[in-house]
Amino acid sequence: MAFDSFSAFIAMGGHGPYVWICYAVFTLFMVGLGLWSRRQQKAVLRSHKQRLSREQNGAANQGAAPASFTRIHPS
Amino acid sequence: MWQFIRQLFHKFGSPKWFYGIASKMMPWLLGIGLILLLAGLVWGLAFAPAERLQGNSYRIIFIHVPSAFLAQSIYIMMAVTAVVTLVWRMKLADLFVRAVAPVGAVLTFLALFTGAVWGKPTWGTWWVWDARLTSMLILLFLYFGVIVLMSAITDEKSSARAVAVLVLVGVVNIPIIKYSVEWWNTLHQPATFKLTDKPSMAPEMWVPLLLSVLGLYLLFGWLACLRMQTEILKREHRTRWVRDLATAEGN
Amino acid sequence: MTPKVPAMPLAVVRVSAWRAMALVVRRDLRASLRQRQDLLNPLLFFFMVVTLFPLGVSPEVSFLQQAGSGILWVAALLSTLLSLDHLFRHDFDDGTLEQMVLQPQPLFLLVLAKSVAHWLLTGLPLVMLAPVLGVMLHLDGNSIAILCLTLLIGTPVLSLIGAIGAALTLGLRAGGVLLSLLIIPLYIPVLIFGTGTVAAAANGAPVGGYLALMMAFLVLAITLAPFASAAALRISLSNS
Amino acid sequence: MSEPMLKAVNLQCERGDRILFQGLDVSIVPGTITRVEGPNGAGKTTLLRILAGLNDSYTGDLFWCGEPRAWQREVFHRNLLYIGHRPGIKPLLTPLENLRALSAVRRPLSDGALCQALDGTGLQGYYHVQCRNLSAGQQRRVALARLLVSDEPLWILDEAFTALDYHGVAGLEQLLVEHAASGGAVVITTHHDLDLPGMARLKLGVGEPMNDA
Repeated sequence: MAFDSFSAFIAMGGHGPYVWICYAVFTLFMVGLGLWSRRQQKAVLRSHKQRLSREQNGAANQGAAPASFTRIHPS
Repeated sequence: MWQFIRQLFHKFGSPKWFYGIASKMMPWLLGIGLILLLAGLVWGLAFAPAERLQGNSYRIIFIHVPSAFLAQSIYIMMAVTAVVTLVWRMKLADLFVRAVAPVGAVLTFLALFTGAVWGKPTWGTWWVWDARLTSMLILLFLYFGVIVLMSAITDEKSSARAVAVLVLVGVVNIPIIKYSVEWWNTLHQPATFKLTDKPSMAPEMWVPLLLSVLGLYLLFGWLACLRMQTEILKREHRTRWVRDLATAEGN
Repeated sequence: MTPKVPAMPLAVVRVSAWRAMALVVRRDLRASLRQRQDLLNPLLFFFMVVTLFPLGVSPEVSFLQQAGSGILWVAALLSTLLSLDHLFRHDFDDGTLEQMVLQPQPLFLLVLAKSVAHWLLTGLPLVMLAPVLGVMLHLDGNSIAILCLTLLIGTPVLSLIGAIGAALTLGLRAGGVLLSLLIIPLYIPVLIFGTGTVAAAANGAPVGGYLALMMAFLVLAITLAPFASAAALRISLSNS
Repeated sequence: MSEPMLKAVNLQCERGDRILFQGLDVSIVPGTITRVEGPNGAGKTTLLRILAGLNDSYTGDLFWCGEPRAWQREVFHRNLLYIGHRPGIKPLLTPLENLRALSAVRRPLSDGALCQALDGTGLQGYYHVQCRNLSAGQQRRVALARLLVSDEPLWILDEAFTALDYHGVAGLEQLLVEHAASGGAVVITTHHDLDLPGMARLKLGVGEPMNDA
């Protein structure tokens, strides 16, 4: 152990704020990156699932319907 | 023979195969990576001796150097896969660059941030136009360019190939940039003393450093697998196996 | 079903790549000279950006002497960047680019010719305007001479590297801004050595080595950049 | 039966989520006119650009005179004349300059021959007018004048009849038939109701959504 006490460990000989800010930001970003990537994957899977159930329920319309170009008369 | 190589190549290039392998490897990557990184950081923070000149502020090295190191290696890895994308048009290579570029940018940012905070007790200012920091800043710009181009081109295949060209051009430039920034630095302010690059480092210092570098590497492997899986799921959403996966795991 | 017609004889490639390159340069110069305003714009921009520094920072002789070469280099870099967006865009819009890709000559050489034409139309005028602005920034004669020399070697590099970005961002919506973001980091070494050489000359140091290094950049850019631009062009055209 | 000039085997092209076509085999034989047909968005232009070598985001193999095309790009492009949606005419140059620039990199021709070609497309008296002052149909004619002095056996024409008037269409049809009769080959898309003797049709359907790959 390079420090005599826990408070000395926190203080880091006066350089504590700098060191701890760095470690905090590093942890924050790495954890954030991990969680964000995790959530992205979950979201993709969820949207796939929704789309699949939609396709199963509704009639799957394949391709574009032929255009009729009939005029529409809004009342 | 040729046929055999081609088949092998196809197998390794198959997204489905990769998805399975990645799922198996990821817990190990995450577990061992975390253990190594934590061991390195705790050792570095609490047990390694203080540095003679800088005191305890040098303990930032245990995250600064791994971040910087990894940020640079990620760009190199991207360049290698860019060659694969352009020459063999392998799907997985396309996905790798797409998945990993944001990670590289974040690590570059962390290297810059920790470097800047480290500079405050060492040089007395938050930002010094030091050669290392400046090169890292330019690397960050390169990453931004890649990410911006990636999102600007909607067609996935064209996007992957265009980004591959950009990454290769960037990787040719990196040594030139490094060299010129160092030369520029000596021209303007002869460096009094640098943050890292100590002539001799005690084993109690470099062993934890090595541990955290290794740990971060493995964690990056985990992140890369995870993010590539996501890209695979996005791109292969019409295939049966992804459909099955979605119905099974979507809950 | 198939009619029995003897096939037409195949045509052979007769026109050399050099001739085709010369034709590309000539066509670009001719078209640009009919649209002179486009030629003038980067020069005006160069002039105005340089004027901003004495107004925005300080008109003191000592400051301008110290910062002059850097200001001129940055302004030249920015105006090159501004003009790059047009490098392939007009050709892309009117279909000339497709025809260039279909020419029976290596595409990278034709792209090299396009870059040469671009330099002749923007880089060279910038180099010629630089001495006037150098005098306005109180640079001494020796510095101005070295500055022009570095610009003369450096601006072709800017055109060649810029062509890669122009090719990559072809047909994209925010093409112009995107182009700058991609290319500026790649311009940094040229900028550093361009201004560094002038600074070294001002300190009385020999500059032969630095100029040789810049020539090496130029050679490297000539040999490598056209390949990257050609690859990027093919990708952009595939996407359109 | 003559050898196919250009042959495509097992072409597949995707755009976004859709497969435009897959397992498509195309043979372009000398002496034929092939019309590529299909509704909007079926991939007609994409197919033509793939055949011309402008689009390389496809899978499959392409052969020129029996050899892989990628090995002989320059020879292939020397023997191909492609006119796309965008005709490749610079608005700032005159018709004569445009035509000269386009032909000089393939086969240098005298100005006399080029002027004759412009005459043949009805552009007498417009030799020295900048193309930006011409109408869309006239600009199209400048591009089509290349056909009149072409020695390339393979013509790929995308929407060749766009912006042409009645006489222009008739003349161009005649030109295509003559080119095929003399041993050349034409690949064409058009919305114009084209029915030439011996014309082959290549029908592209609406792309299907991708299923199990």
